[in-house]
Amino acid sequence: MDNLIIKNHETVPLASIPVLEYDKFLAQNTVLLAEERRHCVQYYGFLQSGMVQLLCCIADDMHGTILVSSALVGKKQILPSFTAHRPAFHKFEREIHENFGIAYADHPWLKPVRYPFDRARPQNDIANYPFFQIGSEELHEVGVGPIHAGVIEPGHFRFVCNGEQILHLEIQLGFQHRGVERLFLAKQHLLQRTVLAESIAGDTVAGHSVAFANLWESLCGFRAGAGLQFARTLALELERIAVHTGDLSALCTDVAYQLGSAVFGRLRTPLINYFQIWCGNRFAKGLIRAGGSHFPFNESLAEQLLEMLDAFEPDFDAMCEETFTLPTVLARFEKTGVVTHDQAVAIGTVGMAARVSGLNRDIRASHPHDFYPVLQHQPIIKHHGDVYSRAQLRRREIKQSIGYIRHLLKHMPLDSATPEPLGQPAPESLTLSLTEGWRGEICHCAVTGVRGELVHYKVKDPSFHNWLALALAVRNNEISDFPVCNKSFDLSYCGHDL
Amino acid sequence: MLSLAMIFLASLFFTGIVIRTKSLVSGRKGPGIFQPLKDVVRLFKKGAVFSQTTSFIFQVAPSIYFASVVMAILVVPVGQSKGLISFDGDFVFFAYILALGKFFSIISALDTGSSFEGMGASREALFSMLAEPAFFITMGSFALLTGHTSFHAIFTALHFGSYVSYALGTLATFVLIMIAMIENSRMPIDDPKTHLELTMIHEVMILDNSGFDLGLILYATNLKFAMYGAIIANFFISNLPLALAVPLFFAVQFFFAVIAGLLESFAARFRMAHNAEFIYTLTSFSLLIFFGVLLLMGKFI
Amino acid sequence: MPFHTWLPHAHPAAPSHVSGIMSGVLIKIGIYGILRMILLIKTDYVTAGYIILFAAVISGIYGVMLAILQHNLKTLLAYHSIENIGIIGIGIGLGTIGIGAHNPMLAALGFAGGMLHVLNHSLFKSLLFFSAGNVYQATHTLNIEKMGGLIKKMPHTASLFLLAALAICGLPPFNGFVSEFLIYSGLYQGLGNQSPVPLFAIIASLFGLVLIGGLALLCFTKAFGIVFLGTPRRVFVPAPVEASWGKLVPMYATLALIMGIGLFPGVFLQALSAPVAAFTAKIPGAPQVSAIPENASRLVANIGWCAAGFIALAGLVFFIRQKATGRKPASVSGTWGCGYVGDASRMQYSAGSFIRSYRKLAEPLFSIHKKKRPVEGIFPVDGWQETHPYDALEEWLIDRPLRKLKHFMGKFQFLQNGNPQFYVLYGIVFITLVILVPLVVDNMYALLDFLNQL
Amino acid sequence: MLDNLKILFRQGKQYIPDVRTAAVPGIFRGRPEILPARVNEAELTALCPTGAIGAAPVRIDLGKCLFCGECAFVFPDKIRFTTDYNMATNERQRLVVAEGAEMPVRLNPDLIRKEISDYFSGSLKLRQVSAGGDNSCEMELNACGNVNFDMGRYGIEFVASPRHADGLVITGPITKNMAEPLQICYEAIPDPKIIILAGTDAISGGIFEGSPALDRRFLDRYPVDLYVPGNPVHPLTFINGVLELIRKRAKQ
Repeated sequence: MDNLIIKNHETVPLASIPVLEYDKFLAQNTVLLAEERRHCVQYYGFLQSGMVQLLCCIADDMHGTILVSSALVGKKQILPSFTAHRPAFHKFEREIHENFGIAYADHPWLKPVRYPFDRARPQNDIANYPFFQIGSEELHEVGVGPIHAGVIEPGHFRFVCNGEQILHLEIQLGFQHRGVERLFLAKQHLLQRTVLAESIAGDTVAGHSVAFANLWESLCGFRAGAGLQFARTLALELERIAVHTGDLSALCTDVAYQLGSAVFGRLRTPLINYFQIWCGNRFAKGLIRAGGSHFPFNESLAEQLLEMLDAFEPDFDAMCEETFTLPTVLARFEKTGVVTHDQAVAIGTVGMAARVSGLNRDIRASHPHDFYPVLQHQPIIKHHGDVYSRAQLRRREIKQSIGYIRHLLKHMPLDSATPEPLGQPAPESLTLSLTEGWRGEICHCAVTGVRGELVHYKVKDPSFHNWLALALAVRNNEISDFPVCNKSFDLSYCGHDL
Repeated sequence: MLSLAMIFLASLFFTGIVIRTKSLVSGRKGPGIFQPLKDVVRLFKKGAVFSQTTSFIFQVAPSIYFASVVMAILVVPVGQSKGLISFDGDFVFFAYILALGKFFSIISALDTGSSFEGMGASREALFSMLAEPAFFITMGSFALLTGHTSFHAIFTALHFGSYVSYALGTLATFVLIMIAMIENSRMPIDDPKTHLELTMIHEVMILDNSGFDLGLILYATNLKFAMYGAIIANFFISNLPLALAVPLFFAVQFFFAVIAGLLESFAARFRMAHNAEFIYTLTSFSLLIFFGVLLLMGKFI
Repeated sequence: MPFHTWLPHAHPAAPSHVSGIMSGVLIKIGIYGILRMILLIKTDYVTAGYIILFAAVISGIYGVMLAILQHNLKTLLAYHSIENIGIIGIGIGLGTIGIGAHNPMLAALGFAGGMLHVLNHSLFKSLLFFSAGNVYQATHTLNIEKMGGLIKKMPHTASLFLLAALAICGLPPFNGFVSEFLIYSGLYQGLGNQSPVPLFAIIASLFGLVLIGGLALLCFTKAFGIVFLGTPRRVFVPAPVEASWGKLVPMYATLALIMGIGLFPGVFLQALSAPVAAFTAKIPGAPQVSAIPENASRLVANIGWCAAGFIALAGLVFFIRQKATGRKPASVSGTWGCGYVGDASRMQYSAGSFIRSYRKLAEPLFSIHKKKRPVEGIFPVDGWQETHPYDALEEWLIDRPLRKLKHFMGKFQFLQNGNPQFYVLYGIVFITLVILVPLVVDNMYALLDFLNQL
Repeated sequence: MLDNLKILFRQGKQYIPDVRTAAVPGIFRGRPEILPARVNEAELTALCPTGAIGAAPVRIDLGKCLFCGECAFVFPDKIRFTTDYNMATNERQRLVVAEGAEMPVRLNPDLIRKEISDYFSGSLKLRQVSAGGDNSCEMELNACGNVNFDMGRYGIEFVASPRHADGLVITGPITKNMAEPLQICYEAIPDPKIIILAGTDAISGGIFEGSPALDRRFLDRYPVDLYVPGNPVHPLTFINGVLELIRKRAKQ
């Protein structure tokens, strides 16, 4: 095996990454994925003196390492695909194809990903996406989106249906594409980049900004103090609780269970208002900054947090008890939208979507950062892969996170977290930062040039892996169950489209 | 004439009460009870957008739908006061005229050529078809019990005496409430509040209607609800003097609305495929009423 | 039922005007036969009535249930003929029970309803077949999955089809409602009367009639919606055009009759007085003056008024709407498709999808031949779905026995070996048998006689 | 059933009694104030990630401001964020808070079209279009309808179909890929109709301003009836802005 083995948040010189022949590159990485404990966290290309350097990062969950290798290929080359061997690579290769025009000979699903403004084939228009079709005249298609019924983000879902039954779903994204990765290069100031990281996905502000802050600090050789690490861990767990509670509310809404929808909705409000008390924004925007924080955590904040959690827990427990025993709700949740273990492994799901299908993927446990090594996180695993499991997982994770927060507050470090000036980013380096957001692993990846300037910035939201899981989950389900399936995954459009 | 006026009056606030009930039990304040009316007035004032796919069907259907509901209301009596139209077998006319309205709302949905509307139309056609027997058998049972075949005659001749008849009355009220919920596309069959194209029935059929037409349809829905409320009210007020019947009518309407609101608050909607089974259950309930009536009349030998 | 299986095959094969006549006249011959028989024979009318009622309810429900599943427009209409014969049969069955139970009201309502429906059915069914014919001439197909959006090309045909469809669903203010209403009245009459009429039969018929009504609604919303509404599902060359006035005028005339019966049912009911009297006369002590009881004619007059009232009301609402919207801005844009910018032509409900939930419920009763290749794999490459509804009764009662018969006959194939000598031998065997059998039989009888005498 | 009642009892009345006067918990960053202190203006303007701060006199364009508060941390005696959430206006110019011309951001009654209060006071249905952006505005708009803010009590609701709607709420900087759907959606709304821009991203593009993946020409074609700044917009800002817009006004 010819890899560079790195750890989470490690900055390494670009030159230390082995550059392989494409055939070897392919063979090596597809073999690596044969085992369930490894998955691809990042596979992308960037321009390197007229050629495209492909960089593949495979995470090994057992050893907490990341195996990095690369290959140099020409822009318009036709290559054999990884996907033919491991479907988990399909999205990454589609992205490379879209950005650089590299064609894959045996890719079964070589379709556009997000229609970036600088795509290699401008003739690929959002209106002419090559949907999978079934010619049978008795079937019909349903196209939902980009503008959905609810107040949510744009994306197009194309169902092939037989009456109420979904035979096939294909998801077309890219409507939210606003050029985030390019703006990371264009915007020069750290604050601008931080704000950009916060604007990747509004529901995962803490996740993405922690990923960015950790990456940037590593790149600048800065070691965050315990206070900063503590605040980041706390923010991540609080965000998890808040979003999960909101999702439980939304799940109840989608099955028209008003009581659950209203009560969970009400319970979410103090959670996100707590962020406002802490940092002045309900979504934790402005809370996390590389090198320091304007909002150091203190005793009085801790007191308020405990108070809030004490009020939250009994009501939350009572409502969960009621919801998860109500026959009409269970009838909608159980056996709806199943993703089997085999499917989950094959397509490489991450985060929550993986953990409900019995697949143990959790960066907090496998590549821990900040305070997670202290917490000794044990992921909660469910096995049925249906909407019920996803709802139950949320319930259990909320309880687990509350436990973590209580534990953290008992051991609160009290060092100053006021911003310190950071050094210059290391030149010609690669940094990879993995963070477990509430949805799953977030991966930020930066490549710097000779003067330490950013030459490539890559963001990967867990949704990037998991959208396909949704498409598979709803097959042969009723179309009226789609909204609840969709919400049970609660994937990000903006995090995918960038 | 009185019944028409009273049902119209009840329709003004009926849906408002349902929404208010739902709001209060969820911890909201919620809109005022005349909010649905305000919405309709706004729509009457507004302009419209028509799809180039649609034909004249789409333009006339809302009017016919509205007219069919009004026509059906003309048949419904309130207490001692007859409906404007009353003859033997008028409830057949009642059901069929409503079916006519439904026919038009279904084809107007298909007229848009959208798969959402098609989906809604398909659901509406199936569920209302399945719900029809329950109504006819319930009414038939009462026709058998009273020996009359018009709404007014049935209700005025209806009097509850024995325990069996109380049980029947309760059962019939239940069946009628459920039929009303189905016909109005409410929970547990349909949820109008979800606002998701894929899960709704009635709401998704009118996705493309706008302006005046939409106002007509929405108001017809309010009327329809109040109309079923009136039929249910008739169980309780049919033999009372007018002075007592009128307040009681509104009281029953109010309770019906509150019950509908509560029903929608404390349970989740059925899975679409289970709706058919639920409606079958309703039909068997109506058969139960029929057997009860037989029992009451001593026809079980 | 179950002697119906020829009909759905005959209709699509026949030209439309012939289909019209076929449904109008040909299939009514059976009804005529039944009516004649009732007049001629003197029997236990109640039992006969139940038999008719039973057969009628079954064929009515069965007909319409199968009709919904059809993708061929004319086959669909043909199954509806079976349904309507069922409705007529319910009327006649009721009438016959009325005779047997000495209930003149029941008899009159039943026969009047049944016979009026005979007339009605021939009217609206002809109109439907004519419209279907126009559609066929314009598109050269009868497969409704291929049509769509024809209302813009053929507004007259579409309107006529719609009105006839409303009539066949028995909706007011059309003629179908009048006859169905009479039958309903008869059913409730049967319920309310204290005569020894088993209530279960009545409630079953009621259930059946309601179900037929509901199913017809499902069927014709599907047929009309898919054929005429929405966007075209394929491009026809040459483009479909409206039928000529030569065709449309007779159709409008038929429509006038349909509306006439719907609005002035009293007139037509009086015309039925004499034939109905022929039946009610069988009831001893029945009033001979007028066969149609006073309250029955008052009833239908009511219906006429209500029908007219409804038309007026709908007109009024529409008029107000036109007035109210006249000054307001009304713009035209595409159907709301969630803002999707690409091609949306396949995003329309198909007939198969429209009735799939129903098909799932009805499936156990029918043999539906499905061909499908399921969508498989993470990245599917293929999939197919096709259903062919097939009449289970036809399969069980006709196809299978026929196959068995053929199979049985096949066993004698060895006899036909092409050798002339054998054929001569068959002749001789035959002649011998012809001569011998009577001889033997005669002798047997002689023998038996002899034994008897002993 | 008893459990339900218990939950209901705990739920109680959750709604904010009066959204006009409600206080925001914690350290909400609302309308900024510019204090008279003298600072290095070049440093101040360079600080802002979106260039919302202008110099001579110092002014902050709320249509560009991300409310990150950086300026207030670095120059605490020059810029201070108040907790005033009433920041919606119908005139783009009024979003610029300049030194010396301190006043609350309010609507300009002269610019409100007459038909808005004629048609929509008391009942307004909105269709939201998410055109880029990061989903935080969408979540806040959803929150407007939750039990706490309960926007529905004023007859203001979000609806599924633009045909049923009276106005368009745009969030996000309007990406190229969403420009056409947005146009289709606008055309699908029957007249009369209003346009509301919710969030800094929608008003100016925010941090995405100048990105080649945007296409903001839609905003050149149609007049905007309400600008609601915020990153994301706070539900109270939004509700109060809309209420102010559709409020019945005494005839002049």
